[in-house]
Amino acid sequence: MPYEEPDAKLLVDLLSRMQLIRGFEERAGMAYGLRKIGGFCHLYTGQEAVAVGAISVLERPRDLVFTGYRDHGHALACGMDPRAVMAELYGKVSGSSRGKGGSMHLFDPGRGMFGGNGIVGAQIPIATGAALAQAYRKDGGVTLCFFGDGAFHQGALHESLNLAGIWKLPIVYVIENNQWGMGTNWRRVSSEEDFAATAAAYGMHGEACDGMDLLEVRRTVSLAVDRARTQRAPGLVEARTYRYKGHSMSDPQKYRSRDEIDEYRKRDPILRLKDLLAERGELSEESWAAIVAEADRAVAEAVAFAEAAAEPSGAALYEDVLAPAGPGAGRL
Amino acid sequence: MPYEEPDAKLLVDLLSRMQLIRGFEERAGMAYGLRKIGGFCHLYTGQEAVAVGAISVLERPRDLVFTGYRDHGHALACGMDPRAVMAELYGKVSGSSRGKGGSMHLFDPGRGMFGGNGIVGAQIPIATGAALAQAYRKDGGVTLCFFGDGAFHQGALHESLNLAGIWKLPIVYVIENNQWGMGTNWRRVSSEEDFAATAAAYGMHGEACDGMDLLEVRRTVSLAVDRARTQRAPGLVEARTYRYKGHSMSDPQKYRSRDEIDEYRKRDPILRLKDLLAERGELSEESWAAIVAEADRAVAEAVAFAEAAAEPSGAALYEDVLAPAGPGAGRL
Amino acid sequence: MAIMTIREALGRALDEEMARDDRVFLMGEEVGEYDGAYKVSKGLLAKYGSERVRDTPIAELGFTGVGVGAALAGLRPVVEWMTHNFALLALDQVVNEAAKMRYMSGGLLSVPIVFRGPSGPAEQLGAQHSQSFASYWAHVPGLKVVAPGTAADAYGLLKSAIRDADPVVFLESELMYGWKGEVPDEETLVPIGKARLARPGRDLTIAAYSKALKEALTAAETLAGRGIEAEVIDLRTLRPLDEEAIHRSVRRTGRCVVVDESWPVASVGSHLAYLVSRECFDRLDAPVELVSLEDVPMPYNRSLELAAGPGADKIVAAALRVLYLEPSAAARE
Amino acid sequence: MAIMTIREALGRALDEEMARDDRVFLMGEEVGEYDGAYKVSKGLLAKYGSERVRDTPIAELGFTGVGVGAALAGLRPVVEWMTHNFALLALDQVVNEAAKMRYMSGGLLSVPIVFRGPSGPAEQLGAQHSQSFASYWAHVPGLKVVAPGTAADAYGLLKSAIRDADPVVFLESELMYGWKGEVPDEETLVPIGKARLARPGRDLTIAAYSKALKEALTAAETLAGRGIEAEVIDLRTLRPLDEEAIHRSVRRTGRCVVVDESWPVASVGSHLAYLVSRECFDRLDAPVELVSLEDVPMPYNRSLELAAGPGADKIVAAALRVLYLEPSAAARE
Ligand SMILES: Cc1ncc(C[n+]2csc(CCOP(=O)(O)OP(=O)(O)O)c2C)c(N)n1
Ligand SMILES: Cc1ncc(C[n+]2csc(CCOP(=O)(O)OP(=O)(O)O)c2C)c(N)n1
Ligand SMILES: [Mg+2]
Ligand SMILES: [Mg+2]
Repeated sequence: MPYEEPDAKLLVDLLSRMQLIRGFEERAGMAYGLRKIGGFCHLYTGQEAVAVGAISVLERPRDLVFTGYRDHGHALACGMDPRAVMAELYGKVSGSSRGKGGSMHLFDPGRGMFGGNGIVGAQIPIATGAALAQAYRKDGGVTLCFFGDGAFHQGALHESLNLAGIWKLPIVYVIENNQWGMGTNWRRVSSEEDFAATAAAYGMHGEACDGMDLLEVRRTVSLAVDRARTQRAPGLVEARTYRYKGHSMSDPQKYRSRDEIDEYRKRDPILRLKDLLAERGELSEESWAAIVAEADRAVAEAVAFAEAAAEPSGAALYEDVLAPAGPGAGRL
Repeated sequence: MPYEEPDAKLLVDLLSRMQLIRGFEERAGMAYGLRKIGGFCHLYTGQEAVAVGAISVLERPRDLVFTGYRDHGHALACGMDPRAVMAELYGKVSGSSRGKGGSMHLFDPGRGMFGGNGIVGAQIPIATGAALAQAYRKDGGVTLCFFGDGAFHQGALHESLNLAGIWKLPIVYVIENNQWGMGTNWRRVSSEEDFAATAAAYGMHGEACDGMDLLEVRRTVSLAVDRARTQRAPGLVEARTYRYKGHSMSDPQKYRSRDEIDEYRKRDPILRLKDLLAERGELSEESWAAIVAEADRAVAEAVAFAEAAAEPSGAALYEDVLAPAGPGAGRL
Repeated sequence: MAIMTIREALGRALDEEMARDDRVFLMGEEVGEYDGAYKVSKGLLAKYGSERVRDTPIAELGFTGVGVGAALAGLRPVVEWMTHNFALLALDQVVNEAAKMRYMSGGLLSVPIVFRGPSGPAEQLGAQHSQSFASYWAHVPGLKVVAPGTAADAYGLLKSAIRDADPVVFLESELMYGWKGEVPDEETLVPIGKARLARPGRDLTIAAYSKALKEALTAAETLAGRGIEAEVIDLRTLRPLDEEAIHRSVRRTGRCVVVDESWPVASVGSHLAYLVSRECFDRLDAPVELVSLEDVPMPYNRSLELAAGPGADKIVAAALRVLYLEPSAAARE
Repeated sequence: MAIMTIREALGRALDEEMARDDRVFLMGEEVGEYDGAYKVSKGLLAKYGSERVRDTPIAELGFTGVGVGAALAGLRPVVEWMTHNFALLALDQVVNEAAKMRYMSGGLLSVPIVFRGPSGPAEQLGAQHSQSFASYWAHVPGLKVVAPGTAADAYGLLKSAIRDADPVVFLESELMYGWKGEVPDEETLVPIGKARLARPGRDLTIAAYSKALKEALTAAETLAGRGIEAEVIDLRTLRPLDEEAIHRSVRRTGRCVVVDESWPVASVGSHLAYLVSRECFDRLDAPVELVSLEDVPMPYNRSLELAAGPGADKIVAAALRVLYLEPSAAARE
């Protein structure tokens, strides 16, 4: 199928979704500062175009999404309820994982969102397995597997890409190259900067795109998903992007300069799409203000919901270790 | 340094060494049949040109050798005493590992031979670490790391090649592609058949050579070792070879045909070098007969030695777990 | 009742479950064209094809993770590790992924998968190929751990494991594959989590599992020759442990020997020995004895290897100690 | 005596050892330019340069194996795991390689290496980042396993570990890095394998290690308020365990509580509880109690997380049980 550029309505939708993520992360950061959220909290700010652009080409829930611990963006891009996500960050019982998973473990299988993983790179073989299930069932589904430039060097990548190659699995690996793995610049730990050369080592199609440009992400991922779906040809996409915030909330970011961050902020994916739509006359100032207001409202509602939600009961500690016992118990 | 082809004397030496390995493996196989040797026993027959050719370019013990469980050939190519090796296979106290390691765990650090490893691919990061030590000490040493076509798909490879690349380690990875990993043909599990494409994914020089041709192995590895030594540029060499015997002594080899084996036997690395030397007038029939006789004698001596050697004492069970206790104890 | 080897019993279980449920598939090194490194999957490729009997490259972390993902996405994978020794490379996918998914998702996700293969010391395979990680698996909440000691249990427990909604680690043994036993002709499920009385007795309790069960039974036979009636309990499941079955027996006999092919420290064996020490505190006439693998890497040499294992002779000696017919551990002080 | 944090004590040990022996180098994720994920290596890159303070990619199996190889080839690597949770990916290199090389080579090879990093539950990091694998390490012959509970021990034990001829796994804790304690001004080595009397007492013995030591001491304080004098023993080394030190204490007190931040099954804690049960059989007035992490993956929610841990309140309750001031485990039957 030749790729069709999205129409204005869809683009406005995607813009709204990016703005929702932006607003969500801002409030999550604030709540973290107030110690309402604990543990690790990895914000997605700056990378919105990657999750939103890529996930927008999927047909969920038959298509599936896997990612790492920086997963709020993917969760919201999959349409997870911001209230359930925020409540999860708060550790409340109304959270998407009943408060037991936290920020790094967001799931919504009904929406094709399979997490959320705290072990760098662990989602790569798992996503490959989901693609195996799709191929096994011949259900026409495709899996998107997101991971970072840091995760790229895990052995799991090599093993998985080879498996996807020999078994012709319907999967697209999306490297979110935000150029830093914690305090490590990607070039410093990459013996070869062209990630497409890696794809070639598995006889796989590999392509880079500008991760700050939703349209380009969408186009590149769409073509790769299409190849995966129709030809069962796995693919690799590198989305060159940037995270505006520290690695997690506790990172003082001494390893990079204000200037570097500002440079990327000039190419902000939200402003870029907004300006494009405005230029094309497809977005008025009022519509943009309404998008911002709606995102603010949804996020405020999520926070209010999370604040008001109950703590899990003490008994929850021992639940969900195994499927409930008894005849016919469990989900399967 | 431009590569210098070896002189006749050296070639005769290397031919003798290949023949020693051939003879050794034959007797090891027999002893296994007689239950003198237990456990796994992976014969190197057919691949002699790889270990002998590659190791012949090293300057040991400053250069180091690591390999997997199919390690008799490398041990003998490093000049390990066939008696100590055979005694190890017999599990005797005079074995190179005092009978506690067995066939898969042959070591002789004084000769630069660091084993010998039963976990497929585990030697790849370890050898990379030895190369790190060489670079750290700036001792001019180079490490050769041998592994199979099956080991190639382990994640350890990806992690190690990248580390060698970013740290510019003096190491040459030698894939002994004998085309089978147990009963699995390498093509069936390789998404890309050109292993040099993998080298490219790490910005590394990669080259294939005919593993049945000692001269070609030697030339290719020598150039790679030279690059590693003088430019600290890690390299990858694929030696296309063949194992004549089953994966281990218990393998009925239903997965391949007699014809396939015979095809490769026609290209036998020992006969090939012998014929070349004979053609050049550098090896008489008598000299060849003497080489064969000497190999037979050395192997017979090794077997006699192993037969006569003592069992380890019961106390040995608890020795070598940790360095001996006491002040100043241990080797360091 | 048919007499069959444990290898055949496992193969039959796989075959029946694959026939019953087309979500069940087998994956691992050499499971297909080679018919299994130890021939457990013999004939299955021919019967079910290469999608359902899937050969993998040597990439334990990768294909184990693929199994986890396939289970998450609705299939019922059986992952074969050529041996459990190599599963160390895949441990993260079992311990951090399979075992925790249900919990971390607050119950949204399930990982119905079986990880199986030979475990424990074999014969002269050396330190890297001859060890038991039963204790590693048993340590982890979110897993079930099964270790049959007979053909009937190998059959019935593997079937239960495949049908279980949670990840099950299944321990077999190279040396046991050829052992024979009776297996019911009709389809039978053996429940996970229930120990089995392998031999009744009143003088002491011996708890064992997997390959060591045979040593325990041999020891009981020897003891019987001396007029001592040992009760032998086959644990069958290591997680959840059927604690009550063992305590019940020890409360009756007042003496206990635990046998484990693992290293002693932080092992299934020492754990059970502690549970018995605690729960039967007032009934124990002697300290619980643990007969484990010696606390050393496995040597290659055959006589050293035999000396390292928890052989019947050591079990007999431990039994005599708990009966105060030889100096006991406490008396050794 | 200077007062310093455990973080500083570890940094000082690294600094001194690197200054003393130029074969010693540090390697791991973020150890250099970032000054360590938890700042243990702060300032070392500036002082020793990037060859000796080496940042790695995220490739735990790879760089752990590189450490093993460098040690084999004569260096003295200190490998930092950002946390022990990620070491599961590298387990094969520790268990099958580092721990066995000396044995498999009949004593020809040595692997003098330290693997270190934070281990055990931290704060709200969720199931994959909050767990203790102390029992995994303790299980394996060929390793030494060290787990300091104070700044002085962090300093003195890390120095001993770096000088050891064998592979040492060194357990720290995110939450302990900021804890302060006295550390001798002069260079001091604390020997591996010796427990420490952390608080003398005569009524019962509490054995603990690492972060849980603090809970044990808090519990002892509470008990003292009720007139109960608990003796607290800091294990310091998990392999080899200083069994005699604990048995000696229990033979005096007749009662014992073991505290462990690991899951209970097949753990260091249950192992020690077994050893005490066996070796002090005739002296025990009550069954040994184990206070461990609850047998569940760690939940993210803070109150559930606190409920999961072996807190001082649970230790007090266990102490009262072994004193029969509350129903004991045996009486619960
Ligand atoms: C196996 C493992 N190693 C290390 C870590 C600690 N860690 C968490 S995130 C991270 C950096 C990952 O960088 P990258 O893959 O680029 O993703 P990004 O954070 O940029 O999204 C590290 C080292 C971990 N969680 N898991
Ligand atoms: C990690 C691991 N997985 C599996 C095995 C079992 N095994 C031993 S050798 C082998 C095949 C290896 O093939 P290759 O790397 O091509 O080496 P070759 O035997 O041909 O020399 C397998 C699967 C092992 N020893 N270690
Ligand atoms: Mg990144
Ligand atoms: Mg091969």
